[in-house]
Amino acid sequence: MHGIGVFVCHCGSNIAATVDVKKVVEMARLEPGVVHAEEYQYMCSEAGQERIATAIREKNLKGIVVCSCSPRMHEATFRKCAEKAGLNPYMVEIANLREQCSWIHKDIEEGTEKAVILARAAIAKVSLNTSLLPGESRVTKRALVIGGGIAGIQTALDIADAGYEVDIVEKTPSIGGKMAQLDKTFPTLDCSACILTPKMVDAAAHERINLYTYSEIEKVSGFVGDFTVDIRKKARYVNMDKCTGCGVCMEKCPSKKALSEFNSGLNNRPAIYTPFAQAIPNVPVIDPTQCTKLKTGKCGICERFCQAGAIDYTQKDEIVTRKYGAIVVATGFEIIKLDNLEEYAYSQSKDVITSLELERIMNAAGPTKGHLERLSDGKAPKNIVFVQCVGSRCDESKGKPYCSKICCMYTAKHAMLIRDKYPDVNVTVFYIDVRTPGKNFDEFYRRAVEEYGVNYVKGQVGKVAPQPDGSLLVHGVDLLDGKQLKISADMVVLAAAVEPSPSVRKIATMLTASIDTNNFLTEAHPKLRPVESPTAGVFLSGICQGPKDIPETVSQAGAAAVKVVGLLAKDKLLTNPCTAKPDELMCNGCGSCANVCPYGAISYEVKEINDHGIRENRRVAVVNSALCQGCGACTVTCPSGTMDLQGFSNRQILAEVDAICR
Amino acid sequence: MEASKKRQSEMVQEISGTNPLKCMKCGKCSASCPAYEKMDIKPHQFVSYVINEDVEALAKCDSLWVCLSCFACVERCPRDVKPGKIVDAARQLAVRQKGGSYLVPDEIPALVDEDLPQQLLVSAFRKFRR
Amino acid sequence: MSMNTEFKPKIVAFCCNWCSYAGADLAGSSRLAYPADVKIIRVPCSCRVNPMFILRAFEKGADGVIICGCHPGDCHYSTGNYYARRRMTLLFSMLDYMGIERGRTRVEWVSAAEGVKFSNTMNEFVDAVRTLGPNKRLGDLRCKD
Amino acid sequence: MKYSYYPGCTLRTKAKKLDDYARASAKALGFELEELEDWQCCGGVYPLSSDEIGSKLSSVRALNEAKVKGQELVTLCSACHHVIKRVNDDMKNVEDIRTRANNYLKLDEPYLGETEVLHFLEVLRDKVGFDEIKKKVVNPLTGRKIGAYYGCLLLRPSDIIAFDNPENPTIIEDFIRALGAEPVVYPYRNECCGGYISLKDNDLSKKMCNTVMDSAKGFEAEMLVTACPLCQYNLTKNTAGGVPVIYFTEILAEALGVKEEVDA
Repeated sequence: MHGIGVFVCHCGSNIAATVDVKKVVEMARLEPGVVHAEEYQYMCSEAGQERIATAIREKNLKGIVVCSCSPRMHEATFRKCAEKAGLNPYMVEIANLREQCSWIHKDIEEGTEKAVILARAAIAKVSLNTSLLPGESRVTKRALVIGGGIAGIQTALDIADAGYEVDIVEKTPSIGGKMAQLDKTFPTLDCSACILTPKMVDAAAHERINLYTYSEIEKVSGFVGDFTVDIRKKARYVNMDKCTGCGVCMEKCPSKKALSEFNSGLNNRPAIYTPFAQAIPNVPVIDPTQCTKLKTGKCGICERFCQAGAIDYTQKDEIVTRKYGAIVVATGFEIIKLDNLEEYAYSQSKDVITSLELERIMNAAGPTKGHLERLSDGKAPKNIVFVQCVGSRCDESKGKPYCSKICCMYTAKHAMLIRDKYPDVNVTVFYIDVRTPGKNFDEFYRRAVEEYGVNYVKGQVGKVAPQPDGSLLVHGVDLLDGKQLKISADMVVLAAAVEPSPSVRKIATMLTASIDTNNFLTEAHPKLRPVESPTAGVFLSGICQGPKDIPETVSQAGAAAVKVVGLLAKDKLLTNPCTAKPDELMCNGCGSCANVCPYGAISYEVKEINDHGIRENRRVAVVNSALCQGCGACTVTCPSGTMDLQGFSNRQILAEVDAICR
Repeated sequence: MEASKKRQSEMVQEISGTNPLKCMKCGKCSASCPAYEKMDIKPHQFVSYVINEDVEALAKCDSLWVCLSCFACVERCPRDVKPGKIVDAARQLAVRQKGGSYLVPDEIPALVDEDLPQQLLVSAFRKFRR
Repeated sequence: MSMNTEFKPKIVAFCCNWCSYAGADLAGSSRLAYPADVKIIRVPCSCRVNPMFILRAFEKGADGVIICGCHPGDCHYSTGNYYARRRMTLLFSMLDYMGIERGRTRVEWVSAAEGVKFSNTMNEFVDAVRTLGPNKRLGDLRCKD
Repeated sequence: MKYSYYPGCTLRTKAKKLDDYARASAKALGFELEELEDWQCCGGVYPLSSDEIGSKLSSVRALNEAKVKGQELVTLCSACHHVIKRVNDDMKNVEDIRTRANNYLKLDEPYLGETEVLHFLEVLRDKVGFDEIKKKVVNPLTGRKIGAYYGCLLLRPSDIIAFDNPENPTIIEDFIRALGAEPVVYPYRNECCGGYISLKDNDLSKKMCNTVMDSAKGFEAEMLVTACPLCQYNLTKNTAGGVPVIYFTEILAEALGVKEEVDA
């Protein structure tokens, strides 16, 4: 191809400091087909783009190469710029001189040499580019939200308020999530239930929100705008239409040994249960692992007492299939297991508890009706020790490498609430650092120290030793005083690390959304696209993306909703034109390509083929470009070399290989 | 002088096989140490002494002979720094120097009784001498 | 300067757009160095890598070729990396038979979050190829364009 | 079943009973401890320094002898177990130590950490089974309240020793229960007795032993059992008015009805 333009970006000093950009321009000029080459400080700036557009127009360029940052950053920018100047946007190639050259090399000579080769490869590729036109695909105007905690509820409400249908799929019997378990919230000490329950009610009452509680995602197929999802509605053994939520069944159920999930296992619940009084929907489920009737066939008490006739022991799991244009993951978090941290005696003493358990103890609906008391003997504690960073900021052999972010603040909250309600209780907090970046956060922590007299000790706890008298001897250190401390406490509260809900791995795999080494979902760009997954049409809300508190979660939930609405508002989506394209002349209809296509985009038709003047009917592969996602599996499988991938054709890639190895 | 300080610090890191830079200064080692009271340089300080390249002070301190190698700090260190190993490496530097032994055979008879297990003497010799 | 430091191997790295290419970008933005001998070619998926590309690289004088894709189960296209793995297993054993040592070819899974792994992998791979020394050029392997 | 057996220095002399009871119990339980032919002292403490090779060689010799015989290697003393298991881990995973140790020893075939090292307690739990032991108990220790004293060496570092939770172990408690006695759980059972420090700083050891002993007594232990001769010595010598501290093999022998023949 003749008429190639090359534009080398300095990116300030990001590229220019380790790559001699003038040399790159000079060398690019020598490449076949190149008629124009220039460098500029910031190619992505308006002035930079104008230079590109002018060159395209004036020199009648047929293809351009921009040597700049990663194509994942600015490919779209330069494509748009080319299009405005009248060039097909797919006649643009990017040479990644920043992330994959200047940022990782120090030596200018070495960096420049590599940059020249990368530019050369992009020039070789662009000379074989062809103009491509994106197709269109439809958008199903319905969103799926996976997870019914505050993140999922807020996202669903915002999407529904904008006028689109939303389904929430929640694996437990009620929406509400972890926030429903909290007593008060920092830094304003609002009652958690008081601010959450209205939102739960709004979600349930919203005409465009549909709840699938006690349900899980079974299978996901399709792509942005057109996902097909199988949802498993687990058998509730209670007919949702008939149940009036009177609660008699729960009272009468004789099997009351199961640990209450809602109360963090601190007390029991019946086999037929709603997780908590304000549950939505207010329809119980029967736990098949606990129900005597389901296990042995004998009992049936709940059925006998149910005046509405809602109990149905014969219910089976049901799979419903729904179509969605967008999917939001809001799967939330769990508290880590403390088996590797037994020095804190969590499993050895009932009075060593996690902070989430303390929330339940402090809550009026909790196992102690909101009275601060020891779970071992019901006595009021006089000395409470809080331990921060339990399993956070650890080497991987001991816990999680990240900061759980919320612990400093909720510990200050707990300490303050206890000192407020029980002024004679001594509260000591062992901390490594107190991290309070957030509006009114440090002020909140300071109040705990200055107004409420919470004793903050800089240092960590090495061991908690339960004593014969039921007290707990806490072995700690005060690093500022240089003293080892032994504090006799009657309750120890551990700020255990948070981790993404274990269910997220399976869901991420189904969505082909990527996940990091800590099982947090990866965002499309850590700064600029924080609520989008790299997989188009999949969005992130809440802790599944990284530790965050309620205000942050709610903001992110709203942001994810806007992204979803922006997508659903479109009637058609432009599809990626880099799709597979068969050469009918060479195809013998063997069927190999359809076998490997993950999208069912390839079918076979009998067509009349004109093979050098001989007309005959042949069975040949046909690609549905609306379905094809452009992975290229078929191109390699094809035994006759019929199938090629537009934008990444065999000849283009071979040209790159040649240019690199030259 | 500076170079030799750096070299000593590197030697401690090599002998101990630990990376003191991983330390987040939480103090869990010092909270766990059963010999803390008797130590002039505390377990968590060993880590920063190595970072600050002051191994000379470590090689002279009393803590070397008080550390029990009970591995409480090693087991509980959340950052895999394992201060006990650093103490041991500093001790090695001390006993490998001439006259660096903390125990001489001549003092043994006065210290033993008839029940004393061989294991004690063997261990003490290994820990307190080259 | 010894022969070993003078030898600058030519390494072609095929990286899938979704995981490994992003991993390479992360290595870059985290300033995690690896040798400049590595030149990356972006492909949509590891399953786009045609054995012919690799043969061509060796024919044209590459000293090593590495294919990077998403971790098993994490492929953006669900199954592409499995195809790549199977194809490359066959191809590499054939290449070995033809005299292109195993150390010159490699498949590695690098996620978008694994900048460190990307950099480590490239450092190790280049070291391994350097130890093997320059590759003997293959003659015409009938993959002209 | 036959195991290679490494008794260690103290079990030959001051802690002969720990060894005798173990052998008699093993016989009663149907397995045999075949003592290695020429074992040497393990050194008592594991050389932590990565550049110490010589002091690891005696362990390697023992490990290799078991490998040649194709047997698992059983140890009894906590210190020996700690040292040999850690050296074995080095031979398996640390290339530098492996190469240098093999260069010294010039064995017929290099030793690469093939031998499996088992503590006698592990044999009881994982090979014989506590349920099986329960069946073979002839004198159940009913009503006796016994505390386990693990000390520091038996469980740490847990990533290498790896047979129980280092902060909340249960193996000796389960063992005590199998013999019909009641295990007493107390928090300092995994804290150090002072070890070799009692030679030069007896006060420190006294303080530590008393912490352990007071805790055990507070939880109403009538007796402590241990696997380590040094722990037994320190806890007995350095506490006043404490409960008796004996070897765990002694109560095993007693429960299995073989104690008298050993004592005789």
